[in-house]
Amino acid sequence: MAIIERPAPGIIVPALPAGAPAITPTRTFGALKRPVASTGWKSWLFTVDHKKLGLMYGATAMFFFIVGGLEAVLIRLQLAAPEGKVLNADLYNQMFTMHATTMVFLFVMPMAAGFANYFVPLQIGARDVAFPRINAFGFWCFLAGGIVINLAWFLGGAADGGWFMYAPNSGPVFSPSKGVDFWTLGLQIAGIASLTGAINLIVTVLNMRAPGMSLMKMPVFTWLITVVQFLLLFAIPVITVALFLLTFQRSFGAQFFDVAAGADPLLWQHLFWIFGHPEVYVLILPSFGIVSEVLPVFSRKPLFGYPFVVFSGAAIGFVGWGVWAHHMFASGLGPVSVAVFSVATMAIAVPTGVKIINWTLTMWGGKLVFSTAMKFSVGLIVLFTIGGLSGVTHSVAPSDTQQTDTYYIVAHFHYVLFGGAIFGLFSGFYYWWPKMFGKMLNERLGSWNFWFMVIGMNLTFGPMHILGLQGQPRRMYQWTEARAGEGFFNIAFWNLVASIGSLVLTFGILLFLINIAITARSKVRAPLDPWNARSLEWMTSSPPKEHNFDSIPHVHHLDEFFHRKYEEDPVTHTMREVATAEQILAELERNADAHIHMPSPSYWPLVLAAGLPIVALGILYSIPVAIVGGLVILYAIYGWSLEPSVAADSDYEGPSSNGHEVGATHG
Amino acid sequence: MNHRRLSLLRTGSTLSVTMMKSRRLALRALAATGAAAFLGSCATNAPQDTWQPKGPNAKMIDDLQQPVFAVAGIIGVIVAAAVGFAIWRYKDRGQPIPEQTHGKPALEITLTVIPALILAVVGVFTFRVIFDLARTDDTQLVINVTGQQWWWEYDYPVQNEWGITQPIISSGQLVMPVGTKVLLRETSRDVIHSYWIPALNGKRDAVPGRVHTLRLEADAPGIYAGQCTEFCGLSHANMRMEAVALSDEDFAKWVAGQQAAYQSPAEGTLAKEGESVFLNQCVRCHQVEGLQRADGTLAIAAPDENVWSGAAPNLTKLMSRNTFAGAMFDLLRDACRDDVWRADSAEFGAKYLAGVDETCLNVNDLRAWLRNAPEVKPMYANPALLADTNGKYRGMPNLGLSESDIDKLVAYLLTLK
Amino acid sequence: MSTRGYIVIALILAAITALEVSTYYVDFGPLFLPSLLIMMVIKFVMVVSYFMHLKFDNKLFSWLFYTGLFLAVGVYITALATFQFFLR
Amino acid sequence: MVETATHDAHATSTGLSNVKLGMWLFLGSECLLFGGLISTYMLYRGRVSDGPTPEQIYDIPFTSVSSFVLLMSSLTMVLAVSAAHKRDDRGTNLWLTVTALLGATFVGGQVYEFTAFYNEGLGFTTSLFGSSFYTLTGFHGVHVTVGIIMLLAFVAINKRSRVPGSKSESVEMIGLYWHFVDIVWIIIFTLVYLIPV
Ligand code: HEA
Ligand code: HEA
Ligand code: HEC
Ligand code: CUA
Ligand SMILES: [Cu+2]
Repeated sequence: MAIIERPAPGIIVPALPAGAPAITPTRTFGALKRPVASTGWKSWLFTVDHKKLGLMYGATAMFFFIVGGLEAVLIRLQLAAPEGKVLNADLYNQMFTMHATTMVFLFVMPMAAGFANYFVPLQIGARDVAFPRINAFGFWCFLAGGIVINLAWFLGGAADGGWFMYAPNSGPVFSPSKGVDFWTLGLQIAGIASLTGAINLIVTVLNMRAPGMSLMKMPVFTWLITVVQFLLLFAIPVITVALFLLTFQRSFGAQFFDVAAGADPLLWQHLFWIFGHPEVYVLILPSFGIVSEVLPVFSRKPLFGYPFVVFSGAAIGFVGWGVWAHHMFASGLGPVSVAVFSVATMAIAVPTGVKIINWTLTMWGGKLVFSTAMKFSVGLIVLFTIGGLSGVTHSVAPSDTQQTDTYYIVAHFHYVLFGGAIFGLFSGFYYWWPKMFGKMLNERLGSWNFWFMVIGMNLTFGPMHILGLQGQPRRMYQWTEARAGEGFFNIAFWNLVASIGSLVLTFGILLFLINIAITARSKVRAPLDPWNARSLEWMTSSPPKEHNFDSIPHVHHLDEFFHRKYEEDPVTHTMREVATAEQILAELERNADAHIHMPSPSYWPLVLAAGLPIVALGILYSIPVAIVGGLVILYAIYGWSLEPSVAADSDYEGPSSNGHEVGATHG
Repeated sequence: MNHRRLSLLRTGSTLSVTMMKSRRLALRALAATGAAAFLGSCATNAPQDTWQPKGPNAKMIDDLQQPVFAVAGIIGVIVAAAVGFAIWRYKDRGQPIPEQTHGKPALEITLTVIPALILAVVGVFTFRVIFDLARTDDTQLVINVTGQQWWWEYDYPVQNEWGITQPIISSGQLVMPVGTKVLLRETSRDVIHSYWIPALNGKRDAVPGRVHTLRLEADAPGIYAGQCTEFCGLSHANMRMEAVALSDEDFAKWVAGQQAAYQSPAEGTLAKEGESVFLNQCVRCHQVEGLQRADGTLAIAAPDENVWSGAAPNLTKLMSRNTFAGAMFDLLRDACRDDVWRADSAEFGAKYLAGVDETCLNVNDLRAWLRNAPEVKPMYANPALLADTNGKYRGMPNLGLSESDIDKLVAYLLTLK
Repeated sequence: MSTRGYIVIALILAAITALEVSTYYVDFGPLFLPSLLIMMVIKFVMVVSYFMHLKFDNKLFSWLFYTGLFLAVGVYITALATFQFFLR
Repeated sequence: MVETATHDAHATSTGLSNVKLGMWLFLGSECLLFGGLISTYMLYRGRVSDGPTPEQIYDIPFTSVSSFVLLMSSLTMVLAVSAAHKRDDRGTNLWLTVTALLGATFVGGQVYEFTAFYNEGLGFTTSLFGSSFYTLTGFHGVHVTVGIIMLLAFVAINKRSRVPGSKSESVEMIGLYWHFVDIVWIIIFTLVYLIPV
């Protein structure tokens, strides 16, 4: 895969010798010697470097994006015409379940985790995350989870209960294939990645900021990622409980959702949505963060109302906990609960609105440069707003009872997810690509990429508003001419438009893949500061060296990098360039730290994570296998806990001697 | 339950209602112009259009949602316009890097408070409608509705004021009197389903182990289409339903017809042979009230022993309905069907009550159903899967009937009226 | 905190536990439920504050932990309330 | 041992140790895990099908004793932490071992209790009450067991002087985890055992 190719160091070669830092193994517990390679496949397999892991998250997520997208295209092909014959009912049900699962859990979440991994340490001026090995473990859990979930395709059929997997339809009788079992166990494993990642990143942000970087000087991306990690920290255990209950019912005969025994199916709905609603903010806030980085850079202005954006982010995170039952307005909660949740849901539009308003005002009075990254960000403002506003129409509970489970909902969440989350991520790709790979994505192709995606996305999901308000329900493997209506609102016409739109969209995304391929082959190096950026991650070489910064910068401003480059003219109040990026970097190099201890690679995270799918498969097929998996896990934990995080003589000797350490801890 | 009780409770809050109305009118006008400009003219919309209420409950929702859509539309336009303007006005034309202003708190707070106020207003009206729609104290007719994979059963409990002196059990089409406050009491026999007739009200889930209520009331006679909207497994897409509103007199006729005694086909007819095939094959699952075995005992179906959900449609008056198998198939040929659906209010009742006769019967679909039901409607009725369900079917199995048996059965089913 | 301090706390905890168990044998009437819940909370807070040092540690730890705790309490009580759990 | 690797607390932005922050975050997260399990139990505790009811099988005196044992293990744990801070290795190991033994007594009690309940007709699949009771208390039991393993493993490693990083911090972390498991039981004991359906 092109994007995990590690490119050579950037043109601005820092004064430090380019050779790999000398890391020698220590004898540790275990059968294998401690891995040391810093190039080659082993350096990826055993790495604990947050940047490598970020790229691994990204590449894997990109793969799953294509998988989930192809599933979506199959859905659209099936629905292009009445009585579609592309998929049968059973396959169709698996298709939309896996489409959503893949997109949500295996694309947007890990892609955001990838960006967070790569850029949070850089943005706060750290050399790595707080627990590098746990970081690696998280990645392998995500991969293992994704594999387990998808394994079901080859072992008797994938999960078929819809992504929210309502009980009792997900029970052993109503969903007899093993698909749901793979789904629950796979998500459980992937959940470990999110939980450990959350703890890791929160500690990193709290504890490993460069000197002077107070919380209110942190870049907004880092802030919103932190909010997301808190959401994950508290939401993952809820889905964990739900998944355990379902596994216990399906595999061990527990009765949690067995109505005959007196169970209440609404229990699952509550548990799922207590997780599920915070989850949708987990999906969107990273993109909000990216946009909040990109807009100021390309408006040449600081983010308008920085504290408002930060606090509204926290407010969204908080209020997001009190609205879950808006997914259950038709479930029969009773009027009091419905009324309370309805109004609470409306409240969440306020902090979200604050963001939209501040972004628009950031552009206001700026000097707008329309790079591809900027285009995607501006696209997000408009498209997300459309989705958010349809969300507000759902929050009016009585009208939601007309809308719920129709394509109008499908329109809502694709606008916020595709027009929001995905556009934000694409903005991030174009913005940070030169940082990650030292090469620029092609801007011309990027423009085509953007326009095809905008048009394709509106063609695909715009008509779904009409389809839904005309009463077409979700999750129907076929629709019938008999209920299509005539004239402008004809369902047949708009279904066809949506399907064609999805092909346009596919082409748009294909352009992105082509762009990656072209860029990977190109030999042109990116300039050091291609966008005239503002934050710390740009204050190092592209791609950054293993230890990120030669010397840890001292921070005095929000937008530190920008303020090192520019000063305000006291008379005209315009900004005057006082230093180039090259000069600033050279300065940092001159003061390079000595004795940088980077955490050493380790194979225990991989071994530990490998034990989990063995246990999962064991639960489904044979308990002895599960026990073997358990032993692997125990062995790995034992080895891990005896292994120091930094191998004994891994000291990296820099040219000067004012010591600074990574600050990474055991873990 | 009072027949035709006038609801006086509503007049209590005339004042606020008028206030609400005038505001609503203004907003509606806005919405209407917006919609008209954007959407063009109105042709026959899909039968499940959610913006065409045909009864007071749906109307209440619509009155609430139209202004909300209008407000949302306006905000959307404002945001798009502001962004558009900024793009056009502040594009990089070589201007100097602007002053690094960090925001204007007063502006921020204003722009935060305005949306909050708008939503507070929306919230108040929402509250009212939620509680109005939850009322059950003005009910005039109760119908029990049970969802199962993948059809709906209607059970009219005894209500003498409506002439219902013995329970009526039916499926597929919900028959109800016009202008009457009907209360559905919903539940399910297996997984969660959702009952939804968009022209009459929003959805309410039918959850196993729970009973939920849903108000329905239709303004005019006619057929109102609906669809199960909670994902309920393989044939969720094929779980439809229709609500049929009849005038009071026609409803009384329907009730009488449903309670009419069973009439065995005359000896020697094909239908009579069909009756015995039915007794052999179908009575395992399907009840026909009054049907007797050869030995004179009443035939009692035992669907709970054969079907996982524990029920199969009651076929006593099969031919009084227009559809079958979860309203997936029409019992009427297209021409006859259109005749009923398109009939005007005055004629509709008579046409509907005529039911299905030989000339109008959609033989092809019915025969296909009897020949091999799981082939035309996806169901887990494959004997290979019975291990998971203690030998019970989910849906109707393929019974391997011969063509001549099917002839006989069709003839017999035609008599069930 | 001194060893003796810890032992005192443990003794108080033991005493409360004894009191809790006594509700099983002695009829507390309408006070039964509230008193049990209050005793539970006291024990909880004591272990957290003294044994887990939260009272003496940096406030950040308290913030992190109590956020989770109160979120859990709030969310799950609301969820149970929608089942009419507290009306039964 | 490379003490430099594990960062000294003063070098972090907040001045607090990474591991300790991480541990508290984890415990905050665990609140939602146990909250979910407890809520499930509360919702289902009265739904017994044909199986025994809680009142019929709970043995309050017995459970009171084992709850007491667990409570006291928190005392011994805190003494271990105290000893570790004083760099008193022997004391640390001793109190940790005692804690582990008390914990094991508790788990043993639970195993006994489960067997007794099972014999009285309450299996995992008997009723909703059964399923949710065993799931909740089982999850707690697993947590205690993990704690015991951590305690004993630490003692073993400590005796061979192979503890990576700061000893007193490691003991403190095990302590936090252990006390948390104890406070969860404080809640379970009241809500599950003492408050009747
Ligand atoms: C990225 C993910 C994301 C985001 C950010 C949102 C944001 C919102 N969502 Fe959405 N939602 C989903 C993803 C998301 N949603 C998904 C996946 C589902 C379906 C799940 C399933 O069933 O499979 C769903 C379903 C869903 C439902 C349930 C529908 C149903 O099934 O019946 C509801 C109901 O209230 C809802 C509401 C909202 C609201 C009010 C917001 C708000 O946060 C939006 C706020 C934003 C704005 C309002 C726009 C900007 C604001 C201004 C310009 C200020 C001025 C505005 C006003 C005064 C109105 N969403
Ligand atoms: C982040 C989340 C996300 C994303 C990005 C998408 C993206 C898309 N979704 Fe998805 N969708 C959901 C989340 C998402 N969806 C969820 C949560 C549901 C609810 C499921 C449920 O009900 O349980 C859903 C349901 C859903 C439905 C409703 C199904 C139903 O109810 O029956 C439909 C139907 O049209 C649909 C369509 C699409 C389409 C066309 C895209 C497109 O945007 C996809 C575009 C992407 C690609 C096309 C990939 C690009 C691929 C290539 C470039 C391949 C070319 C390469 C080679 C050939 C090598 N989605
Ligand atoms: C094992 C049980 C079983 C047997 C035997 C069975 N059916 Fe069915 N039948 C069902 C079920 C279940 C349905 C509902 C299927 C659906 O719509 O999803 C059904 C539906 C029908 C319907 C549609 C009814 C309606 O109102 O929607 C007809 C007609 C029908 N069956 C006729 C027959 C005839 C005739 C026979 C005998 C030859 C027969 N069935 C035998 C289970 C059975
Ligand atoms: Cu029944 Cu969907
Ligand atoms: Cu939501």
